[in-house]
Amino acid sequence: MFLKDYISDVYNGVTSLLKGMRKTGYYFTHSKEIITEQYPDNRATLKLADRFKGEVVMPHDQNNEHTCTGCTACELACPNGTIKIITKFDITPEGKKKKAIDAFIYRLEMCTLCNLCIVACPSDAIIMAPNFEHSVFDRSKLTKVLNKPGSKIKEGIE
Amino acid sequence: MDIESIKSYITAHAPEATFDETGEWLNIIVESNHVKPLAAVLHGQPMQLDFLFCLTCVDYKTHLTMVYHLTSSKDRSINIVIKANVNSADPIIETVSDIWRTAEFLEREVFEMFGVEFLHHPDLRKLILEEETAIAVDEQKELVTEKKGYWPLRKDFEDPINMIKL
Amino acid sequence: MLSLESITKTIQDWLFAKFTPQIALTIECVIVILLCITLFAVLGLVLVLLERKVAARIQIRLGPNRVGPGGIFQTAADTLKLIMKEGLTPDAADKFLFNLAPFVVMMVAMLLLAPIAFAKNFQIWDINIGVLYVSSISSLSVIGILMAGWASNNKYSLLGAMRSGAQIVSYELSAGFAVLTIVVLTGSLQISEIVASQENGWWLFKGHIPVIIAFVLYIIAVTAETNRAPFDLAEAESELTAGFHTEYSGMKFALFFLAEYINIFIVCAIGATLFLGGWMPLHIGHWKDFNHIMDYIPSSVWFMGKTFFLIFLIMWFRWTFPRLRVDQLLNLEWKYLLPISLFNLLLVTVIAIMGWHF
Amino acid sequence: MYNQTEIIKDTTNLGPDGELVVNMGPQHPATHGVLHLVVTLNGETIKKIEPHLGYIHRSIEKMCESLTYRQFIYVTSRMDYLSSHINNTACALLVEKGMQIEVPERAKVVRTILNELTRIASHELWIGAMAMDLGAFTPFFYAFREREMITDIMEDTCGARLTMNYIVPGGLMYDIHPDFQTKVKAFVKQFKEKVTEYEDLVTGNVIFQSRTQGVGTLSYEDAISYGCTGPVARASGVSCDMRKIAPYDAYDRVEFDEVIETAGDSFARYIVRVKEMNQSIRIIEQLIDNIPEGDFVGKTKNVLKLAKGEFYQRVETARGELGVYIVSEGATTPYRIKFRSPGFSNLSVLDHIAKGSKIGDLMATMGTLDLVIPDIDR
Repeated sequence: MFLKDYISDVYNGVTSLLKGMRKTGYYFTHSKEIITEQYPDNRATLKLADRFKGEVVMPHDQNNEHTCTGCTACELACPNGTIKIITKFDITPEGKKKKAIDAFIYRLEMCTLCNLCIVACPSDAIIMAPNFEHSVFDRSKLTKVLNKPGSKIKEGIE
Repeated sequence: MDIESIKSYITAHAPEATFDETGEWLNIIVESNHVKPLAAVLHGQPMQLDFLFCLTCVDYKTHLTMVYHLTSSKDRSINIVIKANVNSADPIIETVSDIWRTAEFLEREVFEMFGVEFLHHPDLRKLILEEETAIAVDEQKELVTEKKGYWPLRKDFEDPINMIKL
Repeated sequence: MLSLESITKTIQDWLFAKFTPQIALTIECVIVILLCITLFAVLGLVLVLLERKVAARIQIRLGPNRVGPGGIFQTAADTLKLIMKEGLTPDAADKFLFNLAPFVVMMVAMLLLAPIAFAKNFQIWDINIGVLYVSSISSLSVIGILMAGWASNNKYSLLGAMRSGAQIVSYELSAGFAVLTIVVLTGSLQISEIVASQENGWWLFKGHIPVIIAFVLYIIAVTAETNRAPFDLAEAESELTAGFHTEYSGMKFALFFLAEYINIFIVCAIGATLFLGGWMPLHIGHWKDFNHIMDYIPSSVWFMGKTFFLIFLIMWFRWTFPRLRVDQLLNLEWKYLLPISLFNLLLVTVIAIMGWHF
Repeated sequence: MYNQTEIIKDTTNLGPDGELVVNMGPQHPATHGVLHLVVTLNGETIKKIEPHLGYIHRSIEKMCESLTYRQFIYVTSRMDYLSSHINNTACALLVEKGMQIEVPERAKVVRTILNELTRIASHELWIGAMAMDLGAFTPFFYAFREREMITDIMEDTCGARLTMNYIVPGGLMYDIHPDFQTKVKAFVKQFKEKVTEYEDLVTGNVIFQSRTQGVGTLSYEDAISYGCTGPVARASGVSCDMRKIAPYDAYDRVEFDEVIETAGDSFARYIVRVKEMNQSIRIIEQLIDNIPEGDFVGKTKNVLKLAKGEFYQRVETARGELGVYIVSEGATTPYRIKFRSPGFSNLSVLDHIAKGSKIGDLMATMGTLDLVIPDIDR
């Protein structure tokens, strides 16, 4: 009885090991199963998810106009103090004073990409862009001004 | 066991306990020196609250409150919260780590974060922030009296080095 | 046909015609040493790359593919990096032993190269106790490992070295018994005679089931002896970080690494010689024509093919199995492998005496 | 009584009775993060294990006290980063409970599916990492191949792969991706095919079995006393699945079994997790075709204020029971918040169950406890 157990032990052990080897052997011989993505080489064909949260950007149209009213809703929504909005007062052609942004300062190094500012924005002025290659040599380069120089607010946005 | 019978059972064993049913679960508020006997009673038959799933402390500025969340592995619908106020300046309470082993680590955490001293705890040491604050406890107590805000999770904690003001 | 035998013969004749026998012998020695070192370097580069590629294929990835076409210069680049690195010696280490250990391990690996027959009549030293020589020298490698573990003055290293000591001493036994089965069948310890005895078929096919069992035991035992997964307890990455070579860096580490691969090559070469006929082509009994065709493939190709097949097998093990625990490792040897190999040896002896083998 | 345990710096000194004190971690291949264990050994046998935590302590509890009820959710992703969705759900549920926010059915179902996907992803990573602890490197890559499909689904729908922050009080941050259902179905199909590979490579393997069976045995009583939850407790026979005890989201309308083993050893913990993945697949299959149409987020006020009082929410993460305890003073930020993390209690049992075993067993035990260090340190 002891001998029988002993032999069946050895037999079961060896078959279980061979089963594993068959699986790895299958993958060794089937090169089409390889899943490696050759990242820097496939950059041209790389397709990111359209919702990918990479960084906050402010879209400008062809007239260099954005829709940010400088309401600081995003600044309040941000948990880390990533966004800082500096406002100024523009004089409209009718002679009225109108609040507008001077600089939309966005500090990527503090951003956790939580998307709360995008949700909070009432005029859809900022969006998340699928950029993920953020490495720079100097940390100060990560502090960005999102509104382009000379840009102004689009007509009809309050 | 419904709430009324639980209450009468507890009143029989700990007459000074008061109840608070405004929250989701039944809260029992006792004096800090009655926590241990009450815990032993609740852990034993017939309540069998053998599962301490949360032990923490809340700083109400005037005092600290120890909060124990208990349930029974036999009947998970029973959830009981024990609360005990402890003195803020010199917080001392009896350990419950011999009743629920999980309290050993949780009490170490509370000791570290709030400075509550647990009597008869087998191994009361800092657990998480040991390296930065490896000062003997006697000195720590002096610090607490001299300069407020030594314990990290208390409301008066100030850390000019590590806290970034925006 | 260009054969290694004729080349060596030409060189030897030329040397002896030109110089006195002493000088000719010295020059021959120098040539052999140079060849050995070259072989070591090439083997190290090839085997490390092979291992990485095999691992990559099994793990459904590509492996090194940046340096050179298909990554073939990856190991060369690695070696360059290791040479440039600082060879650190820890302060509290026993400096002499610490620096000596990698060379001991390497030296043992080099010594083992001597009796291996790489091709027909292409052998450094056809000593008449070849098999005994191999098994005695190969057990010396544990000294280097123990030395490294002890001298590092690191607890992980010490644990690794002690594990390795227990492991190699145990597994030496079943490896020895597996080798003995072939010695019993051949009746000789000399490598060249063992190869010659397989002219009408390899021992793996001639010797019935007992030799197949001996072959399996041999592969398991040498996997353990070379500290390869699933028996890599001496370095057990997830337990002892890197075991006995935790403290080594730069070229000293590279020597350990190289010695590991050379050892694999050597044990696989011995295995191929004993069980798969060494450089002997695949011959089947009386099939004259078939044997003749097989003879056209150079003997060195046969030898390397068989050796690399065994090396691949050992690599395959490594990337498939989890690691054993230290007590299970010794259990496996003393409760399973040793009784089986003893019984197996008995069977083979009976077969050899009765002449039942082919 | 109060003395700090000395972290051994002098390596030349052995303790009394030839004890060998080894600092395992914070940089050690098997601790998966910055866990520091001071292990006292007698030869290969473990005499005592003492965890030293705090290498990744960020004081999330204190941090949350200064964040509003919308903001604090994203921080919890960084606790147990492998089940970040479930952490977020716990916080959102608590805020919803405190403010009586009605959550649309669609959001509930989607949350449930995402939670289960997260659970599978976490277990997949755990299988690979644990096999690697035991010396088998290859299953890691096979497990990651399936996990990759889940992270792709997450990336499509939530916009991030690990710390999603997709759950907001009241529902979801935005609607699911149009491809969500087809992708999940494709994943379920592939998972069912490939899960047998783990059987071949890991479960059935004789070396793996002998490494894990009878190792790190945790008894029923100890599992309760130490406050263990999740697969660790269920492997010891303790029924503690929060999805059954206090169903949240859509768990009350799906059929699934609470996987319970009784052996309590490392192998039982392994089996529980593998079976749990299959149960998660079962839940996903029931829900994926029945995502109700409608809003994805309920009506909420702009500024969230919890009523004065105390709130406690328990959910089942991949590692066990996560409890969120909030003391509210009626302000926009929590007065005190406490996360009862499953890993913390599960870690406290390590010394108890690994004592007397070998170093190799410690890896198996630690691997099957499935410790995530940020979850423990918080």
